Amino acid sequence: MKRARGVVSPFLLVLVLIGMVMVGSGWAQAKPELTVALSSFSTEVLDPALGGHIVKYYLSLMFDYLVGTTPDGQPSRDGGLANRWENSSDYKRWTFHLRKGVKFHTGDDVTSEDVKFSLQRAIGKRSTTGYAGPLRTLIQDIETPAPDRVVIVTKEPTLIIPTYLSRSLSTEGMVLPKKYIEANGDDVFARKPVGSGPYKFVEQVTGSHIRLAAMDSHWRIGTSKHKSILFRLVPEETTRIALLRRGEVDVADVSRERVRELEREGFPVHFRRDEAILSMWWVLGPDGRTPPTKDKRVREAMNLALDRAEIAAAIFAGKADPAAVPLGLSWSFKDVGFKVTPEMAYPYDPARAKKLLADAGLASGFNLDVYAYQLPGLPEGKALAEAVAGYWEKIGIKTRLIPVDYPAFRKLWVDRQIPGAVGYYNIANRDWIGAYALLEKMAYSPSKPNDTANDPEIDGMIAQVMRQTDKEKINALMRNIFSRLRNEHSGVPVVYLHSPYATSKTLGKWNPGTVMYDLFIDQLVSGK
Amino acid sequence: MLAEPGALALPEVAAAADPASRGRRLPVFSLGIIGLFMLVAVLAPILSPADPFEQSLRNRFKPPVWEEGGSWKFPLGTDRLGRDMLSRIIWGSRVSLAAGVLTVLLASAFGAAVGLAAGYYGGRVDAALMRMTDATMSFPVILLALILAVTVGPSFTNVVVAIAVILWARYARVIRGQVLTLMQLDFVAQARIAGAGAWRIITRHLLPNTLGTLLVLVTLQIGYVIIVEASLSFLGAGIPPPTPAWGSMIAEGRDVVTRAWWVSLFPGLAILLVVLAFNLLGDWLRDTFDPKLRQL
Amino acid sequence: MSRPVIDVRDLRTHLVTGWGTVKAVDGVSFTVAEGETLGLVGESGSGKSMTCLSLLRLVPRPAARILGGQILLDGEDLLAKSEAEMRKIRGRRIGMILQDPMSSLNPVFSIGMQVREPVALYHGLRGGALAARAAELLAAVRIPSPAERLRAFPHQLSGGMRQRVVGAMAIAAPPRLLIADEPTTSLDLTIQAQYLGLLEELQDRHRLALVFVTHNLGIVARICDRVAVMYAGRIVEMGPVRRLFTRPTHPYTRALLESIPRLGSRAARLTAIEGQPPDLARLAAGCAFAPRCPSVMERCRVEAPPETMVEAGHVTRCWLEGGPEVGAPRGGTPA
Amino acid sequence: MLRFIGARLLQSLVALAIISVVVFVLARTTGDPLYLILPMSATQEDFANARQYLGLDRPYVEQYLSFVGRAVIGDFGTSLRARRPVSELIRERLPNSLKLAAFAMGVSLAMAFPLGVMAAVRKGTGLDRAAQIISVLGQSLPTFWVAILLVEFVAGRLQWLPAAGLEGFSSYVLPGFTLGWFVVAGLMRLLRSSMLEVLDSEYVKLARVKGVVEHRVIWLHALKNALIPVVTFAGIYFAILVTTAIVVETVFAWPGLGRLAYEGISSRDFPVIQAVVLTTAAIVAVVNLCVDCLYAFIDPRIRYAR
Repeated sequence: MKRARGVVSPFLLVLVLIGMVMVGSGWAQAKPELTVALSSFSTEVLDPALGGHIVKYYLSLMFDYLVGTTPDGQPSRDGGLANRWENSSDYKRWTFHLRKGVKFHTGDDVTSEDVKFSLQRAIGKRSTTGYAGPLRTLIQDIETPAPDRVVIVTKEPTLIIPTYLSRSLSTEGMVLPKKYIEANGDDVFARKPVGSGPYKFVEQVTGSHIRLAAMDSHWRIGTSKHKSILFRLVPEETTRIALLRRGEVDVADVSRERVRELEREGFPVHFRRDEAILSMWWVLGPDGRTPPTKDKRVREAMNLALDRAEIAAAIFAGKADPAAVPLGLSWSFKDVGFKVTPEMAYPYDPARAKKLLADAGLASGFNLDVYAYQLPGLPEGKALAEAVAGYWEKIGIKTRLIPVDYPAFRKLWVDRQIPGAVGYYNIANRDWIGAYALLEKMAYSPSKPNDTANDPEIDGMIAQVMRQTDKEKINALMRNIFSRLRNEHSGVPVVYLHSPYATSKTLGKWNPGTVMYDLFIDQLVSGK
Repeated sequence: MLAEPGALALPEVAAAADPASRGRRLPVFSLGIIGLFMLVAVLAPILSPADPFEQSLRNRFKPPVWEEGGSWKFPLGTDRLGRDMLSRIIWGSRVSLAAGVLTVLLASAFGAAVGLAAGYYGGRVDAALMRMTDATMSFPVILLALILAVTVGPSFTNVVVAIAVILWARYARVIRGQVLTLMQLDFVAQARIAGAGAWRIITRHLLPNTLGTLLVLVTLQIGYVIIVEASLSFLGAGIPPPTPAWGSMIAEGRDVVTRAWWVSLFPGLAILLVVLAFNLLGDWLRDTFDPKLRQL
Repeated sequence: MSRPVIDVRDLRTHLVTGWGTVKAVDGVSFTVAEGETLGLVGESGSGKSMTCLSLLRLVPRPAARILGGQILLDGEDLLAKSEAEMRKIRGRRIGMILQDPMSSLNPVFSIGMQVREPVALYHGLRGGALAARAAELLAAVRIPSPAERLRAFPHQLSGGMRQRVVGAMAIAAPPRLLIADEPTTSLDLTIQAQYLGLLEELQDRHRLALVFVTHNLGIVARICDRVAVMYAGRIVEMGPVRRLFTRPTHPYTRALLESIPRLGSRAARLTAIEGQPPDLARLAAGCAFAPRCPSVMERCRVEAPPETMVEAGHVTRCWLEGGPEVGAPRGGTPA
Repeated sequence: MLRFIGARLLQSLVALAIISVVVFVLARTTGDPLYLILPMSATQEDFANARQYLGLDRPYVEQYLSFVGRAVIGDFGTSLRARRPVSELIRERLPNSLKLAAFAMGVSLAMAFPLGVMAAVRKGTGLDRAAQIISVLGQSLPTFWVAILLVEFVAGRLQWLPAAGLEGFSSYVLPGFTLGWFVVAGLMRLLRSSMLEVLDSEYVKLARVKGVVEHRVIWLHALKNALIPVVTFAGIYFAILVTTAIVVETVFAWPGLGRLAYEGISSRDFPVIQAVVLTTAAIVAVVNLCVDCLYAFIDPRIRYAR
């Protein structure tokens, strides 16, 4: 006489319900919206003046620049508001002729007053953009002789004004609506931005997504192929790839690790080749280099100890090429006519490295702190630090791996509290003016906190470039700076990184370009 | 991931012993596994076939020996930097067990002290200590570990401190509950009459009676600590590289879960076995020691 | 006498435990007529409670199983019934009162809910009628202001009051047979006496057959008509109360009677029964009482005594036949 | 009963006060937020301007008082990173966390209850063995591992369910299940043991003696008693769900409070860190209070004992 048969409880029904849902729902992704999944939104701000340079990839869709740029970084007359610009003979007055009939999303016309207002705001106290500093020192006055003409007067002759106000660098060149901002104030603008770009702002949920809607037509791209664009924050790579497979996402940044796997499945993968140089450096002490890396031979030995080809293949899945010149931003090499000769490339020669250390009196090696951290666009950060430390261990250097996160390292580096320790960064590649600006920060003693070279000779050359207006002389100076950096082994260049972006199989052609922090999504959606 | 928090003082439900689980035989399975891992941790230098830190990028992501392309040199395959998985798991047992045991001892010592004091003195002392306990219990452990990792940099001690700082609250509440019930019993009054001071009463009378509960809680929590460490490593705040610790090894292997499944599978199995063993041991201890503790 | 309400024949219920199979009920037979009260007496572990549970087929799953025999309720054999049919009998035709009033009532439900439940189940009443009937039941067990008590919770009532509520539920149908498993053990004496009086009143009003399980011979003497003495899962002696109290034939019965203190006779020390209650898992052959029996014989250890008729209605299970020659027991009613 | 709630509210406020001090200090130890906000080229003067603009140059005590003063009325100041009122960020993110936690709790209750009860009712059978295995597995697998395996296989390969995002009901399933998984383990084990005890009790025996049908005996008479310890733990588990969803939010790109806290910490955004920790602490306090009330509701002995 068995007990009462199984007892069916109400809760089991819920389980069945969940099961059913598991089967349903892989609905096709409507195409009018282009979805871009990224691993990090970084500052996630909407106001270009507040550290906007890192999020140019969506700001460039909402705002127009004074000077346009082609995807491979060259200035272009039909990419910016200024369709013509010329400079005075003494290189101190730069005149920009504005395009006619361009309107803000609010319907107001874009005039020279807006350009003046935007530039003054970009170099104002509240601004935290990339190059506000140099512009603040350079610009004397901004004149608006006509609604479609702006003249920028500089204290000293310079060539850099058009590039600094172009899309290739930071956001100082973005033109903002004077009337709208003065009427509503900065805070409202920071939450509901208005620009004159091809897409207008719809909504932002921090930590989740930013949605932009296409204007009917725009001088840059005509009528857009997609009614709206959605930038989604998806921190975990496995999830981004799953979204790509399910067709819920059209573009996703993926790690170099999984490119082969995705290509095998037929997903087109676009590369931003040499997007950044992974360069390591020794942190300077309060008054310059400290032993033992003060000795040039030790610096050379540490460079020779690394097998860059193996690192590129193992850590970066072959999606990287060995680098030779510390801080060597390769996109600027063409402009300045700098050629990387085969001898410059560091061979993998641990034997010679050990000999050099012995010559420097350090046969038994020395203690070295290597800081390990992840960075946006460099998920392999910690693995790289471990690998490099491993190579240095092999030539007798006793390395200590110190994991931190980047802000903590940067504070120690800038406050010079950890002399001799090693850090690294994937420095975004850029054109010669951008390269110059970067060198002016990381290889120029007077710019104190961020210097990594502390080399008087380089300081002299950089100072000259600032005041030079003869392009040929500038090129020669730049070439000498790079050669000097290489010969003095003033850093440890590791590799140039190629960043892969996987797209859905149905997506059209797209060149993510080689401009810092910008993905040229407008190319992808352009109706022209 | 966050498993069994301690019980509060609950009204007594008649504790009819559950004969099946009171079985006399020792939990051979769990004691065996724990013993095995203790042995492996102690004999790591001898057992480990290779140096867990030695890298060779050429041998990265080698599959286990039974897969094609695998070799006996790396029985369980290699990780992203070409380090031998088997050696790292063997050395990892030392780190993970140490983290688990240390954290739990630290937490139970501090928690028991607070619990005993709160239970014994009662009144304002009890209220103050309990408010502190409530505050700690509602402070998210993950955030605390992240903050510690960011301020002082992730390290073994940080992980132990961060988890212990949150865990002690659970011990405090359980021990306090026990002490409250013990206080009603006559033998505490007896001790007071005999002129024993607070310290003697607490250490000689109250503490021994709570040791049973402490032991149960400790075994149940060791597994839980190892799991939390794994989650912290996932967020970058766990035990830092290159130290081999199971949690961080799983976290490292997470991106290549299809291509190099063994990188996170084997440490995961190790964690599963150890946590399983400690949980089963904890259950058995609880059933033999104090069935009323069933609520744990 | 008309057909007995309950007629148990050779009932066997065994228990499978970690320490071997326990013959908790090893061939028990008895009958209880309408209005009659049978006392079930014996030390704990003698199988008294298991016998009662077997009657309701509520032996603890999965350890215990009823192996054989018959349980005839008004002629119908309960062992042949399906679980669904058995459920219709529990409470309606056989009522039961458990021992510990403190835990017999569900602490998280009101008294009202717990009393209304059986009434609704048996009589299909709803709403007002149901509430009224429940109140009547409480009144029947002489609980003051029943309507208000219905809203109370168990922990707000005294032990005695709670046992009355359990009693009320037990007679909700009213049943043919009422089993009272040591209902007064945990009550203090004054309440105990009232409760026994109440039981007798209910029995008379509803012509109940009553099985009263107890180890208190005083109670047996007071309210039982017949008594069955159980030892190690068997009835070792059964007969009219008066006869057993004056001329007990089985040594165990006599030992039980002698272990009751008598008023007025300070002479003899109380004779306790030596030895331990038998381990039901490892019963030796022969009579289970043999190891502790003062007049044990060789045969007792070898062969289990059959049930023999001492006199009409008085049976025993002992090789001494007509009772030992040792000095007759001292009569007199216990305190 | 009201006096009891009043006392509990007071206790929670004291606990929140303690937490506010702790988190204020802890947040500031994370370092200097300006290093993240100001670009590489910022000079000392830029740092001074920014510090003054953001009010970070005021003495700590003054900063704390203004923080707590405004926190009481729900204003947590402006996020240093997003330059938006923190309360707005919380209003955006908190509902997502609560919805996920509620769903996860629902899933775990829906699974833990039947399994837990049946494991007790059918003790020692296959079902009981299976329930125990699920329970221990639940507590032995790191959440992020379960999450990643689910995303990779269920969402990525099998494509049954969305991998991330917040659209319809189906996007709750995977994150909810991952988050709730360990709660199922805990609750089931607890429910099984408390059911085992209740099934041995006299009042369950009496119910059966009364002829009450079996499933009513189990799901009404027995279960309501077995709920008492479970309710207490459900409160604790819910609090854990809300406060430690970071891992699940990271993998499933779920814009919840945990993610906000993580972003806050990595960008040294003091107001956000303070706000998130206080909010989660407040949620935990409220949940515990509800649990105690529910507790009293279920067990009348408590209701009248106070």
